[in-house]
Amino acid sequence: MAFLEIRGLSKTFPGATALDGVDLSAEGGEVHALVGANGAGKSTLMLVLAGVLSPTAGEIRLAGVPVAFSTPRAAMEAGVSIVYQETSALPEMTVAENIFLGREPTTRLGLVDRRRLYEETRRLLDRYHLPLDPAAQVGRLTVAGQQLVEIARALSIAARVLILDEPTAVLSLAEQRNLFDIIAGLRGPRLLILYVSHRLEEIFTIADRITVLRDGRKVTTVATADLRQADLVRLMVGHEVRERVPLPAPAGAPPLLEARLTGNPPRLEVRGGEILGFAGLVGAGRSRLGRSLAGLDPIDLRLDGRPVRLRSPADALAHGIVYLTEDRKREGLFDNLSVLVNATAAALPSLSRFGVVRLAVERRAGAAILERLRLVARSLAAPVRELSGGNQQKVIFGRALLCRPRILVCDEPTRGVDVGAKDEIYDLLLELARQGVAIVLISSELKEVLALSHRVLVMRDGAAVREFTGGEANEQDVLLAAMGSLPGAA
Amino acid sequence: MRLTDRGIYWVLATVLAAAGLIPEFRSLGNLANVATQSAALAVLALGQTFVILCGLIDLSVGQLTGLIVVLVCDVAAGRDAMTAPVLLLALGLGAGSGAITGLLNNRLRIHPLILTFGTMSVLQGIVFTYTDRSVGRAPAAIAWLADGRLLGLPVAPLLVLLLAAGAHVTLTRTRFGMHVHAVGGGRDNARRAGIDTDRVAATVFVISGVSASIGGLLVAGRLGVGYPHAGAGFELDAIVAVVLGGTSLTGGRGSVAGTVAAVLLLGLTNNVLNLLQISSFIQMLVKGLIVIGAILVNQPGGRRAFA
Amino acid sequence: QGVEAARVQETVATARFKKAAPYRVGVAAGYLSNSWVVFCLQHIRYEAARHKEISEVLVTDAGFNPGKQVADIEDLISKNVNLILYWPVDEKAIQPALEKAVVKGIPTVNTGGGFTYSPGTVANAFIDQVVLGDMVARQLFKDMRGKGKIVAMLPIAGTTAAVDQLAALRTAMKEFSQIELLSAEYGDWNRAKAKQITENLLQRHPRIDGVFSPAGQMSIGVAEAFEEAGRLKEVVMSPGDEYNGWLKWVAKHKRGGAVTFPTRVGQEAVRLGLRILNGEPVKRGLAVPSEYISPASITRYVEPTRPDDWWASTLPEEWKPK
Amino acid sequence: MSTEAERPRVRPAAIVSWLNAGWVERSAIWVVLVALLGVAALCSDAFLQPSYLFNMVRQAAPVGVAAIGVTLVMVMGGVDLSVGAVISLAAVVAAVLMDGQAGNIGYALAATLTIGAAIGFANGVLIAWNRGSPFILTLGTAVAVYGLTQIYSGGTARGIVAPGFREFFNERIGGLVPVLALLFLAAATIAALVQRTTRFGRSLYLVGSNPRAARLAGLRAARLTVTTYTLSGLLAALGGIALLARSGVSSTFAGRGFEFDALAAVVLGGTTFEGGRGGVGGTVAGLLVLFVAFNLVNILGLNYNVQRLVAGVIIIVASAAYTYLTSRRLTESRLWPSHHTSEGAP
Ligand SMILES: Nc1ncnc2c1ncn2[C@@H]1O[C@H](COP(=O)(O)OP(=O)(O)OP(=O)(O)O)[C@@H](O)[C@H]1O
Ligand SMILES: Nc1ncnc2c1ncn2[C@@H]1O[C@H](COP(=O)(O)OP(=O)(O)OP(=O)(O)O)[C@@H](O)[C@H]1O
Ligand SMILES: [Mg+2]
Ligand SMILES: [Mg+2]
Repeated sequence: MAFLEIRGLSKTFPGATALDGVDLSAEGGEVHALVGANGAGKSTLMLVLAGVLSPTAGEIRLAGVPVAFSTPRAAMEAGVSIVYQETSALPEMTVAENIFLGREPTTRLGLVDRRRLYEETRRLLDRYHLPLDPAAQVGRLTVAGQQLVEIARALSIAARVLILDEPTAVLSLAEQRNLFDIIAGLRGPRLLILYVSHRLEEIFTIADRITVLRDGRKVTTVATADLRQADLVRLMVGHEVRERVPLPAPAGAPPLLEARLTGNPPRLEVRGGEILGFAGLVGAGRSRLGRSLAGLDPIDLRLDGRPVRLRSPADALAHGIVYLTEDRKREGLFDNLSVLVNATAAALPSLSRFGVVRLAVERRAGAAILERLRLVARSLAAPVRELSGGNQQKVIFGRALLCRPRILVCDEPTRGVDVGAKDEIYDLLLELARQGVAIVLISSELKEVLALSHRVLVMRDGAAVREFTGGEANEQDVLLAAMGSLPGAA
Repeated sequence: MRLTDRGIYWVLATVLAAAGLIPEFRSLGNLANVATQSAALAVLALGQTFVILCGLIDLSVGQLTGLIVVLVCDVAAGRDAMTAPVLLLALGLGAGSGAITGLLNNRLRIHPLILTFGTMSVLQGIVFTYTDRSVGRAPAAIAWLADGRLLGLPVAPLLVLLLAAGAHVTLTRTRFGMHVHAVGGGRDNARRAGIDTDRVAATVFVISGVSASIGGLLVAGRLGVGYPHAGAGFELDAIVAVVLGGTSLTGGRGSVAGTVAAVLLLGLTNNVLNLLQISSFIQMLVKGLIVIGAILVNQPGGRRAFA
Repeated sequence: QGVEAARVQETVATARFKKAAPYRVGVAAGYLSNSWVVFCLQHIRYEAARHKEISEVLVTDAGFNPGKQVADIEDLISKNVNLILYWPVDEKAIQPALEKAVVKGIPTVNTGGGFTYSPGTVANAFIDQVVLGDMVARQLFKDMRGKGKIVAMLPIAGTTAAVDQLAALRTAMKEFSQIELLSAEYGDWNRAKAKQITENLLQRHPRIDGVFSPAGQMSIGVAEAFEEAGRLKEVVMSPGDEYNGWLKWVAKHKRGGAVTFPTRVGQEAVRLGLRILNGEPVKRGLAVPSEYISPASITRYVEPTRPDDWWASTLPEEWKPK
Repeated sequence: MSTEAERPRVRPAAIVSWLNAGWVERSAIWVVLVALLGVAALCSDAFLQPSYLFNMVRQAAPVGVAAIGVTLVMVMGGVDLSVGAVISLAAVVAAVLMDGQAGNIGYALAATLTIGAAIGFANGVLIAWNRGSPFILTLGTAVAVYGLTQIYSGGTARGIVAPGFREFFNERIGGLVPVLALLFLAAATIAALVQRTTRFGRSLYLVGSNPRAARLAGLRAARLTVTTYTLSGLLAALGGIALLARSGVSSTFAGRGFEFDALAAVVLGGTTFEGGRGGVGGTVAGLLVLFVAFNLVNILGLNYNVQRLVAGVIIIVASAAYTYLTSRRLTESRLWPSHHTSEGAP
């Protein structure tokens, strides 16, 4: 009998069937990957396992025993721990408090033993090489930092099942690698690791078996060894994904956007029609740069050769600079508002006349862009929080496009997006570039940066360290530059 | 703790320093008066601190206080022998009422503001069905609790200090306290972390109810009679004190010390304005401005309503 | 009739309060946000200004909060006032605080609409609400020719005013067996609320012959509701008080009349207090009598160019509220 | 080679949302209102008389007009507790400026509205450029405004209403609908349209839902905050004028407590403190639920004290029924109080 046995599991939401009779069996000791397009039902399945959602029908057996977790606590006590796709750490509390929330060590008097709390946290973080300060307030960490807190928390629960729902989507290379090391170290006969990701290379690196979900149904379970990536893509999205054609760089037009940088090169320049990629490790300062281009932080800036001062994102938008945030939950989504309203939020000036929103025009514009991005939603009027993570990303990407940018700054544009839709987003970026838009592409998926960019700028510790042009960039050199050990780098 | 969280202490210190210029103010008797006068509000505000930290709100405590004042005085009717029974009655009633509010909160899933707006109205109805005029008399021991002295020190402020210390330790050093913060900081996430959010909420309402009991005893002792309107408006004053003290109305952030400081600030303001013989109409204006000033200095949270 | 005469007539020994001028007078107001009280306070100030032995008048406002009134009285004591005039939010609640004042030799005078017999209250300058209620009730019954169904509109539930007025009404009804009280409502001295309640009363009772409403402010709201329902003709309005808005109504409709609730009680309270400070013997209660003003003579009292929220008073022009 | 998975699966029509995305939730408070009215009609046939019902709307008008402003503020994620004080001040100021002369009406109303708007503007400025809690800040404003009212009026509500002023507002059109009731309904309708169709309305929801995201989307939250609070002050002043029209000069505290009636109506109507949801329609229904509740217990002839008790129970039950109707949206199993999940939002 399998270690984890799921039979006929279904979950319906009002208006949507997220899971439809899923069967799955997994063994102790394996890393079992779950893949599927956005909205396929992966997260829903994981949430049911973790006791957050209760299933509409079906049965779960753990080591042969039927279980039905009515609360996350019950699941935790049965040894199921989870890293949620969307961070669920409490921003007001410290790293240590978050990690041991609900399981705080106490003294004999029944008071929380703060010293032990911080010591144990320290020990945990050291053991797994997680670069976090136990006393830091979680709300002040970057998304990546918060994700690491979640991971630490999940690891601290002596688990029989460890669920990782897109743990790497917000991590950059060093953290990703560290996580894989951790996973390798954890592998053991009594632990099942369920791993959800859209990054197929990862899956081929660490997974033993793969279960493919489509439209809430299981398509198949296969051993990784028996499969090529292309086959997997076909299984997931039903067709093959084309290879990207590298772009010709635009001829020497004057830069559309210039900004002062610290380090080398000292200036950032992007021309119309050019895609400038940014690479770096977590905290290298790429996002901060992107945010200042969006008018969130002061920066020395020239547009069309003229200096401009941006005091707010509204200013930036007025100049045609559009910023796509990496932190979609905190500063991207209007959680309770509809998909359509989310998509058109930044483009209202062009969609209204005399202060009145032209509802029909708005609906047409929104629907067009979202269809193009293959959005899966039961309706444009559904609250955006009901959407799967990847589909939410498509909505905010759509929002940026609807602004008709002259300069588009994308921070992790494909975070959590499935291969099919990624493909579409790449096409859209290339098309925009062809139309003369200047694009700044910040991404932790190195492949993505390399495949799309005319030039790649590497950052480290808040400073630019090296620029690669055209075909000269390759994975190895960029990585070395990012980590600071390539000869010739500043 | 951030710098802005300490605003209330600066405001308090400023008002204290200014007050020190008034000769009458400096008498120890006057200071003891201020502390004693503020005791009931302080206790209610302590209870409300738990509720608000947990991201909830309890508007029913004022009328609950009124009910307890009326019942304590009427049942005791001035007899000292009744002290213990009415103490039990008060605490039982407060805890019971809090438990019911908690239960309704968890079951009905109504916004706590509306829920407790409703229970406030119900409690008011009960008070006035019971009596529409002052009844009974508080026993001497309860009057002593509210107004008396112990070793030359006023009892009520001592009680407040004790309760405040208890509340502080509970909120900062116990698991329950951490869970209150966690639930207030994000209840879905707290639930995902394995916290029984319903139980935390219910407990918090019980604490609020018990604080109304103690507040009611202090009011009963001070007024000496069961005045049915005795609790009116306490709920709002308590909320104002809590938020002025730096607790965010969305929950998850705040402190007991801030609440106590804010209660003192409010009490001092009244006292000082009275001592300065400012006309009560101008007093009203000044009080409003002080509240505005204090919240601007203190800035307990984001730009939200409940922050 | 009225409050027990014996207690009112009792003589107070004032020797222990005797003091040399100048005097500081403290006024512990239970509330100030009410036009009657504002006039009463002006009377106090006016009278104080006429006595050079009074150096200062200190006023505190408890804003309807008895706890605050207790605190206010303590504050006044610590400011060494020589006399405390007060009107209570709740008379029982502030007795202990008043007793503290009396123990310290500060005489206390209850000022306004009720007689208090208690160690904390040295003397009363008061308007007898029971007498007033009785006068209003009898005038109403007379105007109704002794029979019919009435409703009562009373102030805030539980206040002395509400309790005494209702008691007086009930007592008077004993002599009028054909008067039936349909309902007693509490309009909180609030014109809009009285109107809203009356709108519902009109739905509930197809026939209402009379309205017992001693407070003119609420009487206006009541009358308006009747008028809008087209039922003003069927009803007899009781006298209200000398609230100017009500006087205007009486003058216009030539009915209702008024039983006064004299604001000059404030002046009497100051005089009473000074007698105590002089060590003169005084009676425990100094009743300021209410008077009936018939609709015919209302024109002598009504001030058509003044606001509704105003009182017919004997204050000199320059002392009227600004 | 187009397969099923490749086809985009968005259904762009809004009709779908009407069928699908919870019209029950959206209209839940109206369902509750109708149910309550049904119960009320069983208790007293007054609730079947149009003239009585319109009377009730007129009673609700002063609070209601102010509640519209409070709704807009709360959709934006703020709150305005100063409206009761502004209502009181406005009623006094309007009467004083009229001074019994019909010729003064226009100027008096304009000046009153300006003062209301100015107080709202001050609130807005303080809130937009500070991070102080609007809840407490506007409560402070309320106390200060009451103080101003008292100082200005010396404690008596001075001023004399001009002839014709009250008659106009209380005139019943067609012998049935009071002008005041009509004005309230008109104001609510306009506000509902503004909220649904204008950029301003949309911005309220966006800023209320997620201020950080709204900023990134190019919205100017500070400006919006000032505008909205100003509007709320203006509407509160209008409420004060409505109160003056309904009941004449009464006291310097005529609007005391209205802020909580307004708040209760708004929250009952599905607008939350968290912002970004709800709307004016719900507020009107919520307000009427409250007024039906209070009038019902009153018309039943219940003892005053029992009235309070029963009204409290009705509020809880109505709100629970409402939450029950809307809770189909709850997805996480048996969460917390949902704090209303209705999507009045676009
Ligand atoms: N709370 C909800 N209410 C309604 N529908 C929901 C809710 N949560 C999820 N869904 C729907 O269930 C389906 C499955 O969502 P789920 O989050 O499991 O997808 P996923 O496979 O994790 O996608 P992604 O790769 O984008 O994270 C989606 O169509 C989504 O819209
Ligand atoms: N994991 C972390 N822990 C603590 N601080 C961090 C972390 N990540 C980033 N920071 C802080 O944020 C600053 C800027 O980070 P920023 O987000 O701009 O970098 P980034 O290159 O975009 O990284 P990311 O890949 O996380 O987006 C860093 O200088 C660092 O101080
Ligand atoms: Mg997912
Ligand atoms: Mg980044």
